[in-house]
Amino acid sequence: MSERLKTEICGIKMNTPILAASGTFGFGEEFADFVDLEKLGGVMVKCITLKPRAGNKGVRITETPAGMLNCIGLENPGVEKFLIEILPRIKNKMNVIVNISGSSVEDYGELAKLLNVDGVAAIELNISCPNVKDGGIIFGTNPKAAAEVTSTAKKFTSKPVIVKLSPNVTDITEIARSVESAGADCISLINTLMGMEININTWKPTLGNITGGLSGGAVKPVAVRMVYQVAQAVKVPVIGMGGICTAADAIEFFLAGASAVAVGTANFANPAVTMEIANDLENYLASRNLNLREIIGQVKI
Amino acid sequence: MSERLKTEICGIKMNTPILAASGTFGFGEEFADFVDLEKLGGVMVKCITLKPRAGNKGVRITETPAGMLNCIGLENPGVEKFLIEILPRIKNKMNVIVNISGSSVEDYGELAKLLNVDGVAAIELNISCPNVKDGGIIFGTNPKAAAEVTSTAKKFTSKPVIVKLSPNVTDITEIARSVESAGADCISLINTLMGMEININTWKPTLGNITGGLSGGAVKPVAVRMVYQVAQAVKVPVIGMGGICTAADAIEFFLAGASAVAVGTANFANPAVTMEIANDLENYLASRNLNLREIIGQVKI
Amino acid sequence: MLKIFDTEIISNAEVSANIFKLEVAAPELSQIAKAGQFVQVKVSDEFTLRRPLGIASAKNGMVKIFYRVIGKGTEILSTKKTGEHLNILGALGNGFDTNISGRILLVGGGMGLAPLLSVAEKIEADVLMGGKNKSEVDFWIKEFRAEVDRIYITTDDGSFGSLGFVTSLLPEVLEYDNYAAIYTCGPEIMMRSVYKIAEENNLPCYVSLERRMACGLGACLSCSIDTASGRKKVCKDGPIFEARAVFS
Amino acid sequence: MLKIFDTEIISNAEVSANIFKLEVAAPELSQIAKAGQFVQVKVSDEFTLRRPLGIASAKNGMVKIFYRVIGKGTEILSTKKTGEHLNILGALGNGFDTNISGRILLVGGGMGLAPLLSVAEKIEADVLMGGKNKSEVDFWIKEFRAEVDRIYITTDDGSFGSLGFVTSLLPEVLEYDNYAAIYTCGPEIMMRSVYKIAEENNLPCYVSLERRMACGLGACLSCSIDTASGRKKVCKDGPIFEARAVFS
Ligand SMILES: Cc1cc2nc3c(=O)[nH]c(=O)nc-3n(C[C@H](O)[C@H](O)[C@H](O)COP(=O)(O)OP(=O)(O)OC[C@H]3O[C@@H](n4cnc5c(N)ncnc54)[C@H](O)[C@@H]3O)c2cc1C
Ligand SMILES: Cc1cc2nc3c(=O)[nH]c(=O)nc-3n(C[C@H](O)[C@H](O)[C@H](O)COP(=O)(O)OP(=O)(O)OC[C@H]3O[C@@H](n4cnc5c(N)ncnc54)[C@H](O)[C@@H]3O)c2cc1C
Ligand SMILES: Cc1cc2nc3c(=O)[nH]c(=O)nc-3n(C[C@H](O)[C@H](O)[C@H](O)COP(=O)(O)O)c2cc1C
Ligand SMILES: Cc1cc2nc3c(=O)[nH]c(=O)nc-3n(C[C@H](O)[C@H](O)[C@H](O)COP(=O)(O)O)c2cc1C
Ligand code: FES
Ligand code: FES
Repeated sequence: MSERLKTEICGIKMNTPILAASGTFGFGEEFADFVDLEKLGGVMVKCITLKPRAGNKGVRITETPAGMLNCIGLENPGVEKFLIEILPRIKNKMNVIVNISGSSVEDYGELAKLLNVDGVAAIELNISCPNVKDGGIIFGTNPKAAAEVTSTAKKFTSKPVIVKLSPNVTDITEIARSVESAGADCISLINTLMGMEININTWKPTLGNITGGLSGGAVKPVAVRMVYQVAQAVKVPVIGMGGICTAADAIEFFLAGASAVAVGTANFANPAVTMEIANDLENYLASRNLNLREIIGQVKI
Repeated sequence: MSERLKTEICGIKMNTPILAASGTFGFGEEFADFVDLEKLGGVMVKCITLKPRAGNKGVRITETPAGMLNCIGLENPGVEKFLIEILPRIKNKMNVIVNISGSSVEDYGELAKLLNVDGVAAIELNISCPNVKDGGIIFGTNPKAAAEVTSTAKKFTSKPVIVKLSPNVTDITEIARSVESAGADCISLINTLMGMEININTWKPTLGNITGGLSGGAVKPVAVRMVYQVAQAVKVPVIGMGGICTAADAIEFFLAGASAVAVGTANFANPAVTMEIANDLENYLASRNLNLREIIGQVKI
Repeated sequence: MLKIFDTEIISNAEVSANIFKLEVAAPELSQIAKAGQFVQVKVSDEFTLRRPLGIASAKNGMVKIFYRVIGKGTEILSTKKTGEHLNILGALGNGFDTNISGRILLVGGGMGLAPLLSVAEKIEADVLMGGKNKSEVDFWIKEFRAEVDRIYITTDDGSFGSLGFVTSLLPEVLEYDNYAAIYTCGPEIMMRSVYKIAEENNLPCYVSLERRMACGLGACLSCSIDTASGRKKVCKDGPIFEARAVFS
Repeated sequence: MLKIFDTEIISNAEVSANIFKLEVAAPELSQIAKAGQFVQVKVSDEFTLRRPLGIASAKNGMVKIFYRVIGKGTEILSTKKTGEHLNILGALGNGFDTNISGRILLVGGGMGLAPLLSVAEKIEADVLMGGKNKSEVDFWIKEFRAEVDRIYITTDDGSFGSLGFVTSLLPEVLEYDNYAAIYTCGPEIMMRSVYKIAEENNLPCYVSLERRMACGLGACLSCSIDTASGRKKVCKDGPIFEARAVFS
């Protein structure tokens, strides 16, 4: 594994700064035929809640121009099954970052406590899922609530706490500063933009949940802008995501100030894309004789 | 001109519910070789300010996945020149809707007053330009300020006042309700989403203004969602826009609750696109033996 | 072992109105593919998602697919020419059980016949097929002829075979032979009726389900369904399920 | 009258590393096009914007374009084959003055030679051309040979013609003839130097500018610039400007 790409974020040693985004990569194993999981900076596993959830009914995805809408709705086996069945199977294969969501501040605290175990590299607070009423979005759009969730989670875990922000806000820096003050060790963004599609033949919303989250190339300019704004506003490291499909896309995020990036939707078109991004990033750096940290936040204004 | 597509919004008689979005269609004349301007519901002309403006320096546009970023920055000849030179030339050729922007509440009032003349069908308050510090975005992200701008403009004009909303907000319905209470006759949305691109060779932002406004197909799902939300929240008519490229796209907006739609970025790929949309919309309605009003807001939830 | 294959298009021709037969040279895929599995086709760089299509045949280094043009993706696929390359991810899903002893009755409607053809290629089977009209079953007859003993046909308009749906003819067909099981694929409403008749006849029944898919790998949960044994992913745990587990 | 033309590609071949010559059959366009005008090419449905490219030649029902592959749009354009169709919007912009009396000196660098070729086709002119190396000027020489009397050449690496830039050779060239004006196109830094030398020689100088463009129709203001006579749009008021109006 190349030295050039090695990095460390909140004490998590990463072989590359390329992670897999929550909800798009299962528990990592599903991509084992295409990806050297150790070469990823980490896998942000599908969102875990206290109780098992079945997610939303009806159609859950639809393709949109250069993107897609999803309304999976936090389907997951629940934290207990995750700890007993899944974590032991995956924990030695990758950096496991557990994305969690709750319907109350206490839920986040309890999840943080339960997940404060060996094999969990960090927890990522999903306060930004637009697809379920109790999916945290109420926390993600309110700086005070976001801070409360963050400090509560911090109280119950010794793991690094990453807070994942919603782009559906007027001022992303306000929320970022707020969760930083509340103790967030790292900020990740963006989650999906809330969108909708209507079937003009049936006159019904395509998605079972009426609206869904927009992701993929379409959102990249919004994501780069927000990562840039947040990186200016806070001191903690930022994990950037939103529409990354190539190393060139990833480099935009690094220049904007991201210390690492996560790839989501692009895994669907090409399950090996994270490896290609890592390799192309390495070539980009090598050809300029640079290390990763020499490009982070280096956009010239 | 087909009866089926004729409509009236705030007393403005329109031959079709297809308008041209501000900033993408100049003063209409530029498209005369491709478009029967009378067949458009109206042309929302490029934003007018009190004084002439040169706009932003440097690169002003760049293409992004299924969209583009622009930072034109409200370049325009100023209201005086508009009234003396341009309006007389265009006023009998189309419904002229004048998009205006100011740096203070008073600016909007003064512009509204100056434009309260024959040949202006309506004014559209641009409180959502993300590309200039004083371009109204401060008004567009604050319900109180948005209401103040609206009521001031209303005071100085007898024309219908359309308020154009910014999508860069946490709760679009809050602003919509606020400007409705302040007297808005109509609401148009969405303006562009704020985005950014970084050139990975020069490490500089592509755009001269660092950030720019995202438009085109990429934003359509966000626009449909917001139009749907706003149409539920207010009683005044809504003009929907954001990524409309085909009649199918336009129909999504009608079903979501738009009484008319505007086409922006798509005019660049195909300057005749508004005419094609009008024709295809007519066929869609004719084949179902429907009138326009029978599809507005008819999404089945 | 799942893989991404760079395949060459051998042919891609319309076999009935808006229905295309696609043949690609894919030696390794054709060897590993099991009956009833599917692939995720990358139609063009323009799209964010691949398109899931059933493997209708996999032999002699070739993989055959039948698809109906219903949207932008299949439309662009239909313009691809012989010699062009196609990026295919596969083989996905569990596939039908082809170690079963006894003769199988395949019951398919429309494009649902595609995965059933790949079963006929591997084991002893008869087929009961339904389509809108003669032109929509004709090409299937040609494909199935070499692979099955008997072909029963219904068309919605009676232009060929019996008038009506496969489910009208099914009880009669079941009397002609002692089938070990029914494998069915087609519109969900049809499969439910087939399952009911299978139950009445105490026959095991397996169905091939369709859901919108993003990853095809069991990771994104686009395609989750409820089954008698809990939540399952159509792309990975399926697309083949025991009918009883998903329809009752 | 501006129009959208559906043209057929007659040829699209690489003439030097990453530089392509595109010929399309476009009878009407080739008649109305003026020297120095450009078109907006719709490369594929994948793109939101067209790509502006200069008309290098317009005669006998054919329009020739030369383009360098620099990004995704020109890359896809380069894969288009003879017989495919290309949607072209034009002819755009003001064009060079071709009613001027006297001989014109065309001064071009790299792809800037494209619009100058269309001038040479219409009026009496000589050309001073610059390029990186022999291969980047060779094909231009072939194109200009039939249209001009004299060709002066510089290359950055000295592999052909004089070593150096066009601006090094320009003063000398101006001594050989009494040119009526200089028309120039190429990198802006080159054009500025050419303008300076023209001023020193009291010669009218016209330049062809390039800016990112969306509409190409004067509507979107992507391409606005400051000139001595106020704000102008490169796509509509230009791309040809009096050098004095834009460089001083
Ligand atoms: C396991 C599986 C096997 C399939 N096998 C075949 C086959 O052999 N032959 C065949 O003709 N069709 C088959 N389909 C359906 C086929 O995938 C869709 O018709 C196709 O994806 C439509 O793509 P489009 O771009 O033309 O349509 P669009 O409507 O433009 O597609 C929009 C989106 O919806 C999705 N979508 C739309 N309809 C369906 C659908 N019915 N199922 C799944 N996704 C859908 C597409 O994936 C795409 O993301 C199969 C589907 C699945 C899940
Ligand atoms: C009036 C005019 C005439 C031109 N004539 C020629 C010609 O004859 N031959 C030739 O090779 N090139 C010419 N160019 C430049 C050509 O338009 C760009 O090289 C081309 O658009 C790049 O597209 P791309 O998708 O490959 O690059 P990308 O960088 O992927 O394009 C991204 C975006 O940037 C824009 N862009 C990038 N570079 C330029 C540029 N230099 N000028 C304008 N827009 C740019 C594109 O329009 C596109 O929207 C001309 C430009 C203008 C304005
Ligand atoms: C199908 C799907 C499911 C997702 N599920 C989750 C989730 O459970 N938790 C979460 O925090 N983000 C979830 N996301 C958001 C992604 O992690 C990511 O933030 C977003 O998609 C933007 O990145 P991308 O454009 O690269 O996909 C999901 C996204 C998709 C497409
Ligand atoms: C180049 C450009 C210039 C624009 N200028 C203005 C403007 O002056 N005033 C305004 O209210 N909106 C302006 N807009 C926003 C559009 O009117 C429209 O709201 C937005 O682009 C979304 O629609 P679209 O996706 O169809 O382009 C501009 C958009 C573009 C692309
Ligand atoms: S398609 Fe992703 S889990 Fe089935
Ligand atoms: S490109 Fe639109 S005004 Fe010049």
